[in-house]
Amino acid sequence: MIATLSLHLAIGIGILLAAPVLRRWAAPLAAVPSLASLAFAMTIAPDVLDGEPWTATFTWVPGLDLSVDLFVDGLGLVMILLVSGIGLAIAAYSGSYFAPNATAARTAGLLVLFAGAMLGLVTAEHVVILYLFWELTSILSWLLIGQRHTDAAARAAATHALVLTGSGGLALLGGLVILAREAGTWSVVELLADPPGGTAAGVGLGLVVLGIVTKSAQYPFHAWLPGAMVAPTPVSAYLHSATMVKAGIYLALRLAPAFVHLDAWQPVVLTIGLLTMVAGGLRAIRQDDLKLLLAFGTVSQLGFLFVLTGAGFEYATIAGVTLLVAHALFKATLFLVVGIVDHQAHTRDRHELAELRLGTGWGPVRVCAVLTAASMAGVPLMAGFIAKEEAYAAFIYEGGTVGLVGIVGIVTGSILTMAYSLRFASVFWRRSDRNDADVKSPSWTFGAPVYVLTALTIGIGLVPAPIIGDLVDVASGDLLGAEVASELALWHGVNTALVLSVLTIAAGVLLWRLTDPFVRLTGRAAPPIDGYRAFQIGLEGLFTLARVTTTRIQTGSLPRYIAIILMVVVGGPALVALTTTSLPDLADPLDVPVQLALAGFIAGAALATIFVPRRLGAVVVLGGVGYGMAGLFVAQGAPDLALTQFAIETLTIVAFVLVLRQLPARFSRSDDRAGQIRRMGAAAVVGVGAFVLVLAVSGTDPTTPASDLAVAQALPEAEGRNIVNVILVDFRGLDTLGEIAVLLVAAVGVTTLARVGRRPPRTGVPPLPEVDPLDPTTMDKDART
Amino acid sequence: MTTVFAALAGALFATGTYLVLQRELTRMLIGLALLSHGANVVLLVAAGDPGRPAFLDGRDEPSAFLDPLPQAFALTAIVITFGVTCFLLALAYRSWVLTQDDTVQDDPEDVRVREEPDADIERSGADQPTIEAQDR
Amino acid sequence: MTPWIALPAVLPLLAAAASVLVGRSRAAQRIIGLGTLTALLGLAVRLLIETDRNDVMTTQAGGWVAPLGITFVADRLSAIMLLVAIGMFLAVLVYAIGQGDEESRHVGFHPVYLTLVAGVCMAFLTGDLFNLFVAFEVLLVSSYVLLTLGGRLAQVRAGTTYVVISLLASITFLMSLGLLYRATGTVNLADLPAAMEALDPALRRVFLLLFLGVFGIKAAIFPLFFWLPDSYPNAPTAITAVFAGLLTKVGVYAMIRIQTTIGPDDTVVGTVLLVVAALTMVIGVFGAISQQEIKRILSFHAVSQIGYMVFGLGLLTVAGLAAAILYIAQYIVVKTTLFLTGGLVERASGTGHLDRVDGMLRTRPLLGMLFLLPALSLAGVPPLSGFVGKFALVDAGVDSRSWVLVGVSLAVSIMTLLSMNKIWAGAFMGEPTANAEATRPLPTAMVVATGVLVAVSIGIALGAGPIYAYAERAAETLLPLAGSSAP
Amino acid sequence: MKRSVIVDVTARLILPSALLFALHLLLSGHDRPGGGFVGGLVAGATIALIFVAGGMEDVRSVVPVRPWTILGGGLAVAASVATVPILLGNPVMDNWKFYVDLPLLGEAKISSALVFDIGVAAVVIGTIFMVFEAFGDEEPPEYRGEVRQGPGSGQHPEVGS
Repeated sequence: MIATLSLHLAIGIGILLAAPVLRRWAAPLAAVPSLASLAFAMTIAPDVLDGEPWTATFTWVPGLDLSVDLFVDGLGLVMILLVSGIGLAIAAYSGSYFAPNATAARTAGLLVLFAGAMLGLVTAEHVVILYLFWELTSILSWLLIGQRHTDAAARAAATHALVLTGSGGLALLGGLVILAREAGTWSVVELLADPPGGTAAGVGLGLVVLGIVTKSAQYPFHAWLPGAMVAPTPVSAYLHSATMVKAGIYLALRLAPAFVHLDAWQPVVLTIGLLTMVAGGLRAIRQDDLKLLLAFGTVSQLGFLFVLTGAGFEYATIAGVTLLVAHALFKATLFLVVGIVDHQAHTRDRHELAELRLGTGWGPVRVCAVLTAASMAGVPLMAGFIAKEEAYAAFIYEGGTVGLVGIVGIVTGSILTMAYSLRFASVFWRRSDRNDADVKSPSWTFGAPVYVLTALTIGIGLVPAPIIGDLVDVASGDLLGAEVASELALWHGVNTALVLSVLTIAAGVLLWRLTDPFVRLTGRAAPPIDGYRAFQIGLEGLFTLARVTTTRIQTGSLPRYIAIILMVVVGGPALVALTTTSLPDLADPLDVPVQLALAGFIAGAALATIFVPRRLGAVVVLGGVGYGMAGLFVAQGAPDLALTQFAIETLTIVAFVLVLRQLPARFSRSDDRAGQIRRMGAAAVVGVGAFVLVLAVSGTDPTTPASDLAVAQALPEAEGRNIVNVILVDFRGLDTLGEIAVLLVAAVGVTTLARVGRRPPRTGVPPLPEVDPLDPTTMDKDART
Repeated sequence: MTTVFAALAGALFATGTYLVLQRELTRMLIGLALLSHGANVVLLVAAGDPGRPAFLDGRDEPSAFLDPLPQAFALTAIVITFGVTCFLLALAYRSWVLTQDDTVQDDPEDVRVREEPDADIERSGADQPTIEAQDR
Repeated sequence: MTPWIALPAVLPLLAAAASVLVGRSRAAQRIIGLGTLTALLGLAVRLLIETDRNDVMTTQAGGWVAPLGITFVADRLSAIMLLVAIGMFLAVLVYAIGQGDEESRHVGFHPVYLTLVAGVCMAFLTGDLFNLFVAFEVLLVSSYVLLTLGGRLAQVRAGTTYVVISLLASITFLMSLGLLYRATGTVNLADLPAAMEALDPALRRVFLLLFLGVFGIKAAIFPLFFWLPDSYPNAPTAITAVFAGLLTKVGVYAMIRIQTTIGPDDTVVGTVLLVVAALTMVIGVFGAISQQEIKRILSFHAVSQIGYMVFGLGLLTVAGLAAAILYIAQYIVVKTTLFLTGGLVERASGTGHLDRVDGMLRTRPLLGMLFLLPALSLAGVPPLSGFVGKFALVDAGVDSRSWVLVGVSLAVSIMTLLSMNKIWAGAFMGEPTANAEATRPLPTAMVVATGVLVAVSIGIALGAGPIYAYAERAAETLLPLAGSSAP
Repeated sequence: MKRSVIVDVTARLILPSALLFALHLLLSGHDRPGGGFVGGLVAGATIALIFVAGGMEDVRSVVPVRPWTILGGGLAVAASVATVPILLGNPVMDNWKFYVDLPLLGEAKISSALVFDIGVAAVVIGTIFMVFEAFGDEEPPEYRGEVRQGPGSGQHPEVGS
């Protein structure tokens, strides 16, 4: 299996990379992994059918208990066969459907990757790996929907699908991780064998269900699926009928037996599933676009599947597995038929199609279309009938409220299904006329996948037990942990289920005849907003929220940023210090008046810098602060510091003067009173904050081993008497090294900024764009030509 | 003693903050210089009570020295501040050359995002027509 | 004593000096830059292996004993950060050389780039807080200059914001160092825990908050991040890539250091960090989905993603810290790559504005892949490296029952995906715009550098097992007392 | 800037003594106030003096090397003091010293600290030189403000280059 998955990955990526070269060879190449996967399924099938699941493990991140654990039991086998079998059909079909160009090749490559992800999903035994492949299918579906990327609708639909299934996927991850935590295992099998209980597990399960519901397009999250129909038809046929949307169903099948004992489980599943089945059907019967009709039909059928697979009791599970197979077969076929029609006739609208004449070459396709639609409708002799019959029987057998609600719901849904199936099929059973066809008939190879799949549908419909009986039994048995003998058959004798089936078909035909008045009637009862619109509003809301938040916070105003940052960084800790630490007595004795005088001078000068109206004046006053600091250093006993401060202050003033001579002499006056007050407030917070922080530490009296060492070792070890200098060049020389690096870099920056774009002083010739202010050769001449 | 220094640090931080909050680059620069002085005052507090210069001439008790380590820190910081101040001056200079304006403007892209609210939704693709529009 | 561990901090300075001296020859500068970084890469690999063998390696600058001289310490955290950082520096330098622009126009580019390298390496290796201050200054001043090389108006404006706020961070850092020395008499990280023991626990918390705030400015956490989206996008692409990919992470690194040194069990501060983390994630991603320009979108994500790292730190568990380390390591690669790809888009189409670029997928499908993989990784899509990081965080969060944070981080990933989709739909999908004809050829060096980084991030995903194990060992060294817990 | 004969002469008189003082500070820094920084700063101040006296042209003619060389050379020296010991297997910035007998001055100590300090001084001098290079030139008024840009214009094409 790992080899198969790797093959999917390798061939998928290979096709993507080599797309422009491959063109028409992409489709045949894309069939290879599916064939390999089918071959693999055949080799393990005997063991699996004997009740021996196949397993494999591949370590990934042991520290997080992440390992690619795979297993194939009965259900896994069914899914592999579906995914790879239909994948093979799609690959064959794509060869005829697409023009042989790079885009088509890329689609084929993505489809291969998708098939790989889907296979991983249905064989994952580690919950996180399950999520991994789940999310991969979402991402690949996003890319596939967006393939026709020049189309605005495609982009919107891709976004919609991505956001919905992506969010669902994350809910799933959260839920799975919670469940796994509660169960104490990452293994899917172990988790389900001993399901956790309690509130946390309940929340986790809820999140998992949310994931299932979004992925399998249940109401009210269904709308992305019809939107995704902008994708090319092979993509729709594969992803949105046979595989990806089945991921949720697959998971529901696995979870249901373990969690069906919870009070909330069956009501939730039945409500969502039946609502989806009926609502989807109601939408389907009013479609004129055949592909959309199928899309809503798929939504409806997914609801049906969710009811069956989630119901959790034995017969429902059997019916669920059977319908899973039947649905994949007929829905893929129908999509392929629509694709053929669309490809040849360039329309999918039933009214427009009614105007067109189809030639005799269309015969096989039309027959297949009608037969497969019959399977969808649950007409006897077709696979769909077998599944629906099982479903009816299951709910009748179950009885009780669940049985009653279930049977009423699925009968209603099935009547709708019958009606929209007829609506679909009616396009194809009209008598066709002679040879003057308007539409060219499809080639034999184009139709071949349809013929094969239809044959399977009929085969299962006629003799279900030999074809899928064992598979269904083993799959259901593995799920339920019991021996299951389903006894699938065309004829069970006259029973309630059969009567209901007949009634369903009759009511369906009636409804089909009355479609127009019915649509008018129900149209009035339609909800005010549909799912897509709701999504749109939600997304707009999110964007608005984001923008409002951002513009409130990211105002672009530097003073505002500074005020917030300083108040948080200085004010915050100061507040904590003020409220939680014991500050020392403020009135400590002042024994050195010189310091007090200097401090007063410095503070006064600092205050004066605010009020000086002229730039140079302010700089001179700032110089006063600096010299005052130098004086303070002297008074405290730090002559080196004082000397440096003095020299640096002088140079700083010179540099200021050199720059400021270019600028206006006076500061501009602002009359922004509110702003002044805000600034003063911020200044007060920061000033008091600094004051408090210094006080907070002033009570401490630590030993300072580093200083003692410096004093002790300066002369004997470093042979220097000036301890500060010894620290700078010996003990902490690296600081100094960093510091001169700062100086060098600053010098580079200064010259760059000051000289970039400066015109040559005398020549008057405009400089070339490449004038490099930092180039030593230009430094002398000021310009290089 | 430390109360005086705490007050001095507070004063320098307050005046520095006030100036940094102005929109004129020159005043911001002066404010930054005042804040740096404030930080140096804190380093001076860290050096402890006044003492003798830290020179070893054989006469002093080592404990009478002003703690040399914070002095070294302050010295390093002063020089670094000088380099950065020069760079900021160059920035102010460049800004003046380009705009003939010494004030710091709001970030234009932030302003644009604030004033053109509709572009996002369009970009998200949320208001694009979809195939479902054909639904009758 | 292992003297060679200090080499990454000083060798680039020597190289920078050499680069200044050979300023006339761009070729010589390139050889010096590439050669130095290649040598450092080798050193970093060796460091990674040897720290894993020895837990912690130290050296004393000048041979002076511990609190007197500056201590250099290499543990697993420094080693992994150093390796990733140097790898990025090398890749980005190749990219910048391919791009030309600033690199070829200014003599100062190479020397300043090398001092930036020196500053970053020094910050990762030093065991001394004042030396960390100096290292920050070296890397910050270098970043100021790199940001404004070219002196364009937008750069000057962005530079002003960046420089002023960074300076405020430096000044408050210096002030905090003064206060710390006053209270404890040491700035040596190894001595701090013991020295802190003597202090009032409330005062200890004050210090922790002070330093977290100071480093938080550099890390761009909420509410200290404003400067980042207004400044980074205006630098030359290669520079933005290094800044957003790497520099903020130096801040996060410092936060991790200080938290694990003086407050490994301060759950109050841990809770504060978790709140900050949630807000950083949400506000950052909100900003990202409001923007219309690729580099600005990515810059806001740089903020948002910091939230994830702070999340891991705030849990104060080995699992959380290990997840944060893994997250940082993979994120640096991913984010750098995204910026480089953004730069390729700009290069190819002349603009990074989503309103003015369209249909890149048609004209340059390869670029689409180079964008898509890191973009999905950023959003945490499996099985890419971002997923492993995010999963590790979520797992650690669930472990600590931080449900809110887990929920927020998952919700933010879908919003991240949404904004990546915005770039994808805006720049890559659709009909190529008219200016597509004016597209310029992409220099091979740029594409190769980007491609290699994409490959590296895939490699991180594949090799996540050993990398996480390493990160876990790193976290265990940092938090020796906290117990690790299994699922 | 107008030239003044008095300033000019004074500058030339002070110059040698200032430089000597700087050298003294540099060499004795290990024992007395001074050191590489202060020495460099004082030497840098002499550049300011020359600048005041004769403008940038004089500065360039008096200082024989270009600021780039001073800066790069200074950092190279200082960084070598840090790096070379590692390559020899010693701690970074390992200290060493030896004594030489100089004919006139007697025994002199040459130490890593001294070499390092010389590098520091060079970088400080180079930086100050550079600042004057950057801002010192008189700009002809007609070139000022030609590349003016209204505030608020975001995308700015290669201004001035």
